[in-house]
Amino acid sequence: MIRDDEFFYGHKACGGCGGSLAVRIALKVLGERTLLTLPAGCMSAVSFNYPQMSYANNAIISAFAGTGAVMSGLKAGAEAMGLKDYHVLGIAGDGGTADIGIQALSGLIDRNDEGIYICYDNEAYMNTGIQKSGLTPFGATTTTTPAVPGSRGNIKQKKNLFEIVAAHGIAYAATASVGYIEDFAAKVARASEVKGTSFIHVLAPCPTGWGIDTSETIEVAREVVDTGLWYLAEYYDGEYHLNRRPKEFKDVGHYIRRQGRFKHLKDEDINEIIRLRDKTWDRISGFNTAR
Amino acid sequence: MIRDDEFFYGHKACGGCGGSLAVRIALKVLGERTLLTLPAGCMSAVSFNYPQMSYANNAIISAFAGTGAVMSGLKAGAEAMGLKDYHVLGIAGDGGTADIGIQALSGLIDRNDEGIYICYDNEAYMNTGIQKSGLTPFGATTTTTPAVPGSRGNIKQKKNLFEIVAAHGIAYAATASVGYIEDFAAKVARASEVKGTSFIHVLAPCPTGWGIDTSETIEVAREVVDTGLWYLAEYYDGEYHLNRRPKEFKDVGHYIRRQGRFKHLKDEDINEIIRLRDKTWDRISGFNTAR
Amino acid sequence: MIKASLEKRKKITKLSQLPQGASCRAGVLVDKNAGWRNKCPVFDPDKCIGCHQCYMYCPDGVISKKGKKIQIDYDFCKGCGICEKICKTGAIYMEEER
Amino acid sequence: MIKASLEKRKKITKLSQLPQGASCRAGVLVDKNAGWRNKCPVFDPDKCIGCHQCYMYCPDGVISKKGKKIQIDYDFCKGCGICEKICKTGAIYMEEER
Amino acid sequence: MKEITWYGRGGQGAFTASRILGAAAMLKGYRALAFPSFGPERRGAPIRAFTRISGEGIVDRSIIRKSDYIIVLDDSLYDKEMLNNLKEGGRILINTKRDPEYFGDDRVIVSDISTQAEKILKRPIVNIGILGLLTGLDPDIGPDEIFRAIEEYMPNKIADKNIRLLDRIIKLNGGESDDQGLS
Amino acid sequence: MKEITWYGRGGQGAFTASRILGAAAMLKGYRALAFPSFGPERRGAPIRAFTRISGEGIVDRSIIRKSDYIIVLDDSLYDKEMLNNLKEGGRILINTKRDPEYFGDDRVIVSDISTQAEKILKRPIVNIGILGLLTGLDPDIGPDEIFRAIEEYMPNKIADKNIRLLDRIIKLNGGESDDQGLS
Amino acid sequence: MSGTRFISGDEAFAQGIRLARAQVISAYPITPQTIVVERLAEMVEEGILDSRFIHVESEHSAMMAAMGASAMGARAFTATSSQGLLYMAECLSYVAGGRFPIVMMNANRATALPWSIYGDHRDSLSLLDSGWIQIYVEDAQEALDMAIQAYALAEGEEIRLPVMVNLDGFILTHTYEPVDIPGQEVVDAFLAKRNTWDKLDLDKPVSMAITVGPELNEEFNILHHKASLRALETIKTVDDKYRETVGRSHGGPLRTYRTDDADYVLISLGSISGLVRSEVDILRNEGVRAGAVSIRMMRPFPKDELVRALKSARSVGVIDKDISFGCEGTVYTNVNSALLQGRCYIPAYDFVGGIGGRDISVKDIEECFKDMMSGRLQGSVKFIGSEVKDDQG
Amino acid sequence: MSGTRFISGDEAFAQGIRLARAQVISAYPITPQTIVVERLAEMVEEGILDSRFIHVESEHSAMMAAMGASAMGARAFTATSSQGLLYMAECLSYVAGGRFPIVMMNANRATALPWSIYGDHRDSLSLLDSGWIQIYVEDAQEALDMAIQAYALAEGEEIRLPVMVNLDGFILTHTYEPVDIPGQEVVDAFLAKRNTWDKLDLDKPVSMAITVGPELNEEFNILHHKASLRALETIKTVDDKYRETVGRSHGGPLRTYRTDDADYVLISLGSISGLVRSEVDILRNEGVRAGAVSIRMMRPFPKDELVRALKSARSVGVIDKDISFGCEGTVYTNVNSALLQGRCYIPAYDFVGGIGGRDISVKDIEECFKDMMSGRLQGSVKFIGSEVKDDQG
Ligand SMILES: Cc1ncc(C[n+]2csc(CCOP(=O)(O)OP(=O)(O)O)c2C)c(N)n1
Ligand SMILES: Cc1ncc(C[n+]2csc(CCOP(=O)(O)OP(=O)(O)O)c2C)c(N)n1
Ligand code: SF4
Ligand code: SF4
Ligand code: SF4
Ligand code: SF4
Ligand code: SF4
Ligand code: SF4
Ligand SMILES: [Mg+2]
Ligand SMILES: [Mg+2]
Repeated sequence: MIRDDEFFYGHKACGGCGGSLAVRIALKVLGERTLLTLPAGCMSAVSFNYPQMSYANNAIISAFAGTGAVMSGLKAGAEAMGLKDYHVLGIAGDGGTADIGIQALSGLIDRNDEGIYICYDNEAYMNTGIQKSGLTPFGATTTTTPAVPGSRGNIKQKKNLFEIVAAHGIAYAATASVGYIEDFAAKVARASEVKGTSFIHVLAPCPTGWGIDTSETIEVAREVVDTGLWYLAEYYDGEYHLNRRPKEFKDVGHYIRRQGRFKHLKDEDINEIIRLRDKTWDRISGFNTAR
Repeated sequence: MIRDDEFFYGHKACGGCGGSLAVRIALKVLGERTLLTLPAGCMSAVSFNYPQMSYANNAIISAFAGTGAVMSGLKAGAEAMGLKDYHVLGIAGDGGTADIGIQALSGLIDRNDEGIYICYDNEAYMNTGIQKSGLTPFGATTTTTPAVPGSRGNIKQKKNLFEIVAAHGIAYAATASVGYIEDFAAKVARASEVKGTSFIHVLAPCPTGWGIDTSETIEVAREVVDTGLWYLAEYYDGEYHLNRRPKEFKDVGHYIRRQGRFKHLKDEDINEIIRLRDKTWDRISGFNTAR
Repeated sequence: MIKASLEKRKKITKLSQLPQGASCRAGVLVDKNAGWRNKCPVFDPDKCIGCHQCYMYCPDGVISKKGKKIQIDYDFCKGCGICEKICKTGAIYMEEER
Repeated sequence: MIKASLEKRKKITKLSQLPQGASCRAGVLVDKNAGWRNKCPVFDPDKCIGCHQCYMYCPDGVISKKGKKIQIDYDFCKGCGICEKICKTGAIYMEEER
Repeated sequence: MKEITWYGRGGQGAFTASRILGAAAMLKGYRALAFPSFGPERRGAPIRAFTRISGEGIVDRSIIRKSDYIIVLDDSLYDKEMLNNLKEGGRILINTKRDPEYFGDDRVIVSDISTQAEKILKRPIVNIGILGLLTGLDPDIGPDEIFRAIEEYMPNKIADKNIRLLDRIIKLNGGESDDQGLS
Repeated sequence: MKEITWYGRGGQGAFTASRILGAAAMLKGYRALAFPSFGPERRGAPIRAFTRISGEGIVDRSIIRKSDYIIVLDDSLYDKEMLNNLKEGGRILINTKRDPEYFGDDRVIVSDISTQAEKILKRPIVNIGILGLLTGLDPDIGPDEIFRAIEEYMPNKIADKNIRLLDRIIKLNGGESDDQGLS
Repeated sequence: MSGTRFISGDEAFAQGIRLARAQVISAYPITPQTIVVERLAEMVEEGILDSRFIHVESEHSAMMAAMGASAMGARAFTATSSQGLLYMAECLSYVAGGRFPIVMMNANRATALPWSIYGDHRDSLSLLDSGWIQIYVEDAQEALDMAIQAYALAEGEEIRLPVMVNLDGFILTHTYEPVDIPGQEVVDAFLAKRNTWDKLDLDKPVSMAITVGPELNEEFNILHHKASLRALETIKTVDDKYRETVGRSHGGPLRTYRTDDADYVLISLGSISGLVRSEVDILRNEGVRAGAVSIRMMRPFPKDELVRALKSARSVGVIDKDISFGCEGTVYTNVNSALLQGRCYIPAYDFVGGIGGRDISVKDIEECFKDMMSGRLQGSVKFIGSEVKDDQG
Repeated sequence: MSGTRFISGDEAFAQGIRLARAQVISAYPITPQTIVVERLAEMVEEGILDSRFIHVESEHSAMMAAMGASAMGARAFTATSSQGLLYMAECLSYVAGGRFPIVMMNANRATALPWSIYGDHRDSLSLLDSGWIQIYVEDAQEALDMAIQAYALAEGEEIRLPVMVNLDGFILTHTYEPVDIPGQEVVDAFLAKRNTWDKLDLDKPVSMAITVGPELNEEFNILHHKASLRALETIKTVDDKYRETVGRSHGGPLRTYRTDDADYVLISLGSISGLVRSEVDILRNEGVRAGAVSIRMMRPFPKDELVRALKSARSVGVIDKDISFGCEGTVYTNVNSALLQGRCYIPAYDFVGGIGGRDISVKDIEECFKDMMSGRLQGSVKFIGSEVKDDQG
């Protein structure tokens, strides 16, 4: 399923960047006949700097708000040109997807144009220096939700992007984490087989923005799943499917305390995070168990 | 609950306009201390023509894509000015909400800024002359999905706006129809009591765009509920509640055939509409029964 | 009762009569919705039971409560015919305009 | 195997050397990611069991399969240390750069 | 230059008629323009439309102020002021059940098109029918080209009936028309 | 006009140090500018920063081409080319464990700041420490203002430690410093 | 459908786009553009036009979808107006810098606030710097012809830039008039299928919409600027070919009328130009050496040609359906700059009018000429057609 | 926090906004604007600034939220740059026409394509027609002061227009320098709380952002235009009061330098102006009568004042960090138009440079003067600072 080719190479992402791993793997699954569009964000900023071009497949940067629309355009254009056997792929960050890009994403899904949209979620606007996005989690300090003494950083919860997308009645949607890369790769493969639009929301830690060592990306990306703070699920045929239903959650405190962005949090804040997690798991308890 | 005042009067909407009924009733529930914003669309186009101003309360037109953002601004501004005891209200059409306005709507809900957003759904861009929107139903002819011989008009289904909004974890959301005006009024009242953002999606037939007589608006708005093509529901405390679970649906064919926009449909198309309806009712079968 | 109301349209002859900015006092009407009607709702108070359903459903809000009955503001009624259909007792019926 | 590859950076002296429009051949590298590393992954083939987990998880894709083992492209390795942590057999370890 | 202004309500087809008239003029070899009173049209709301016809190129695209003919599709829209907007020798044509005397000006020509329309179209749509008054009045505007314009620019279903209606109006108003070859 | 160029990697604090230096110059009564090599900074990626100091207003805001001092926070970033970017009499200051001979040019001044930083800060962050080389070298750049600048422009927690580190470097390099009143 | 038809400007444009065989159409409704899109939707639905119609959710998306299609090598079309044009402003400079040869019809309409759906030129003129080629047409026939010519221009190897064709809102978009619709074969002979190497290519992968740092960014923009300038000539060669194949011609960037010996020249854009020329005739009959220039192309701006046309004038005026607040009409600014550069030192007056759909009458135009002749104007900017007294000093 | 601090332009601006007591802040991140927003978020979080910070989802929403707040009578602030400015273009004309006195900081940055995060003036200059007042500052101190003055100007009863203050991206936004931060009391004495009758009012309800048809639409725009023009004087009275209360002054719409008897005057905007003035000094020492004009206000455009400053010059040049493709730099176009209107018939040259962040060096400026003096230029537009040969003819 995964090709030896490297389509994303020599880019200028920070060392240990989770987003770049997601991009690299997605392209290794989809292969060279992939028409990729990305909006502004780390994954385009690090890879299109003339004359250094890190994508080995066809790729075009979209205006920040336009990913979904460019995908439709690529698809229509490819059809007009009579192309066969290719993938239209959009890859955008959390900000580019859940905030400014949601209009175009919603339109894309509504049209059900064939294409795969992957949101790599590093939980803030990283390329511009760690500002809060709609997917920044509760308690994280960012430059626009700074944790000054007595405050908790961001007091909003993550927008429920996966279910918002699913509510559109999309052909296929999934959540994933770069910590479980085979799972992610499998979901990309599944998405590519769907007729119509598909969507994958993959959590991708950012050492720079999260305040972890560059070597910790994968550990943290696993821990967020193992603690139940992120769930792995799919949506297809109009139904939700949970991929993992941990019997026991790993220690949330450990996950939180290792990250610089959470270092101001007190025990009660961590308890609040646990409470919110449990509420989520209550809600998704109705999900089917996945294939 | 409903005041005698008329806050929406002398406007230039077509005779029998369902949207104007929704607006009128919403304001009669919320009263004079309502700060209203509306984007471009029939309900602003017919009521702000200098020097003829049909709103008797405070009202401001938003840029088409900006309703949710203006609401946040009004709220923040009102707070800054130290105001107390008022409502922030946004009223937008289906196009202005589900298509171009969804970014700002999503942001509003994400911030959970206190305010009531009402989408009056006449199922197309009416002010510009009946173009397809994301909420145009399957089979409707519009000027951009014209039913030419052999075609069925719009082949897409309505975007599932209510559930998309609910998936945001909004404080309160509801569907309604101008055909059941007390139900709608009660929902507006409930929305106004909520802390945070609330949303009401009210179906509002448009005689001009739907090809019905101006006197038929209410009948049709009831029929769409009674046939099960539109359901009345609420979402609060993280759960869905169905307001009406008809034992038996009224005849879909009658509803369809009376409308000019559907007159090209064949029996098999109507069967398809029934199939889609049944699928929806399957999906929402899990909703709670409402208070 | 708060309601937009008719005023005489002012002829604008000097710039200073215009607002700076694009704002204007709310609820100012200068035109009747005249000439919109083909048909005109006629009210028969004898048949009216005061249920006020017509009042609720008139999109233009031109039916107001008058004690237990109602009255229609013909300056702004568009003759849509909704009230006729809503009224269960036949207390409103549509007639050719003029 | 398809992969962006290093070329000599061309000195642009004439406008005609530039593309019209903002497009460019894909997969052209002119700079190594040099100077990014504090620490450098060192590979010990003897300990390697060829599970290729390091290959899967390297964000920069600089670990390639070489038969049952692997090899690292030091021109583009950033020294993040993920491979060291991923390798269960200790076949990769980080050393101070230089 | 002939200038015609139409008065109707949103939905009554005044603009359509202004175009049919323009197309007919074109078929007769004239230059012509037809345009609505710009702005959104609301069902029921009063609207205007315009037709300008000339032997030469028409450069004036502004709204017609003084008309050769003012055509009123519904007498409730008639306003005495309209008389002031007629050119010398101009006429106002009104669809009405009333007598000409009611309007008290001999520049006003009346006809009950509605009744005929109800009979032939089964709907009180008079926009095309009323052209029958014009053909009798103006030598430049002949029935043949109007028939052709209707055929070419209206959907078949309504075209046929409107041709019959128009023919009927022409006859009723003493005009001569032979639509054998066309209807 | 004194012009200083800093070389570091994203995350090593070169830009912070360039600002501390500028602030110190300001405190001493000079005009000063400090700015990064513009563009997004990626962790690990080589970056530059600049400080310009002058007795008068500074109008030149462009990138420094010829420097009085080039400060290199990590010897792996050193490149011989840098020597060509020195003004007459200019110096390159490098944090390194290597001997001066290794660099083979007596304009290069070396010091192992990392080892001291590890001791005092528990992290190999040398951006402030390396300023200790400068104070000994340049009469215009005195330790007192740098200490004050650190106190005023860095968060307390790191300020104290960096002052200690800086003091240490100054002493080690034979400079005289008394941070009693400050640390 | 060919031969002479009585249709509106919007419809004429749609016919042009059909004949140009646009392969991808993405547009969002806005008055007074809607009809062009509706007609195209119908043609696609009816199978008359082999094209993909993308129902987008906004103008920003409309332009981004068009760009995606264009990046694949397809011929793309979109249309908008006013707020819609401004809503896609970001995409305009984007698409131009990327050299995507998209054609867009803009129905000129005033920009809010206050809201107005009526025509003036503020929408397109306020985005003159976006890097697009901007063309203004005078009637429905020119609209149709330029829809077709626009692609020839846009896709020209030496140009490769998007083209915006502007139609006065309502006055052109909604006015019906006789239009000759050429046959498909004729148009095919004029305009071949788009054929470009500059596209995403599965065989030779490309990175598009790239970043260029300070080292070379200016140079990319120089190339863009030079390509734009070349359109001043190319529009003529394109028109020549059109005349040869289709049999109709509209000329180059300017349409001059009796300027050769004119003392007073009035400059205008779009649909009002016909009226200006007829006033010129009237004045000529009265012995006044009047002349008119209609600017067909605002970008690139035909400075030299303009100076040549005005060289012998004693004064010039500009009818600007536009105002750059706190300055003057934008056409006027551009004209003045050209005059100064051309060492054509004559008084120039700005007649700002038609704002928000205000009618410009023959009398207004007559007045403009009188003002130019008398030199009686206070200041160089005058609002025309307003009967409201300025009582504010 | 007051006294002299070593801070960046972005930070200085944030300090100004704090001192101006902005009540509602809504902004969306974009390089190189981010820091101003981050600092303000921090101040709000720390309780130093009593303001509501709205985390918006885009620039379009940022401006619409600011408008909502302004419509309530609150003092609103936003900041953006480049693509962000273009993305809110629709809202710019909207807010200006509505006469909402919002202040916005724009970090000048090149506009895509190609992408660039570096500074030039294409973003703000391409939206010159939006109806906003546009100010350009030269250093961090002026940034802080103008943040405060901008509100006095914007909210002035006779103006009531939004003001955009432009800082050169990176060169000002990210450069640290000594800035004097006045005390709050001093600023309070200069700038009172916003107090307006033009707002949504629960006691006297208002309809805002209305539609005006062709009958009166032009007149609303005339009022807007006239209000804008008044800012040419008001900026001076505001500055006078600032000098009296705060003790610092920056002058009016223009900053002239040794122009009185200058033969050669170079015009510029923003941060490069200091370097231009220093070159003027050098040339003066060499006996060349050089002069400089820094335009502080591009809208309204100080035509008369400009002409006065250039009256005696033999030639003028404009450094344009901007190019209107297919024409010339926009500042140049405006300057030329002013010259022609002022009957100031001198040669003017356009030096387009700094595009996409290209450095403009002293040598480049020296070169500009030489070109002006020699008259050796071919054509009036020259790209400066490019070492890539134009081999295309
Ligand atoms: C219209 C517009 N607004 C703002 C920006 C600035 N911008 C570029 S990248 C970016 C952050 C992207 O965040 P996200 O989508 O989460 O991706 P990440 O950088 O985290 O990978 C922003 C705000 C832009 N390029 N365009
Ligand atoms: C940015 C922008 N694009 C397009 C328009 C044109 N426009 C005005 S109202 C309207 C239709 C609105 O449709 P909807 O929101 O469904 O409301 P309705 O008219 O049906 O009441 C459109 C497309 C606009 N005003 N602004
Ligand atoms: S900032 Fe974060 S997401 Fe961006 S390149 Fe660096 S590690 Fe990756
Ligand atoms: S078009 Fe429809 S929605 Fe609009 S005013 Fe008329 S009836 Fe109401
Ligand atoms: S609906 Fe009929 S009975 Fe009821 S109040 Fe109205 S008129 Fe009276
Ligand atoms: S006819 Fe329509 S508008 Fe008139 S009173 Fe009845 S419901 Fe109201
Ligand atoms: S992870 Fe370790 S054992 Fe597995 S392939 Fe890599 S080096 Fe070998
Ligand atoms: S250190 Fe990081 S970049 Fe280098 S090989 Fe290991 S995982 Fe890849
Ligand atoms: Mg992100
Ligand atoms: Mg609608």
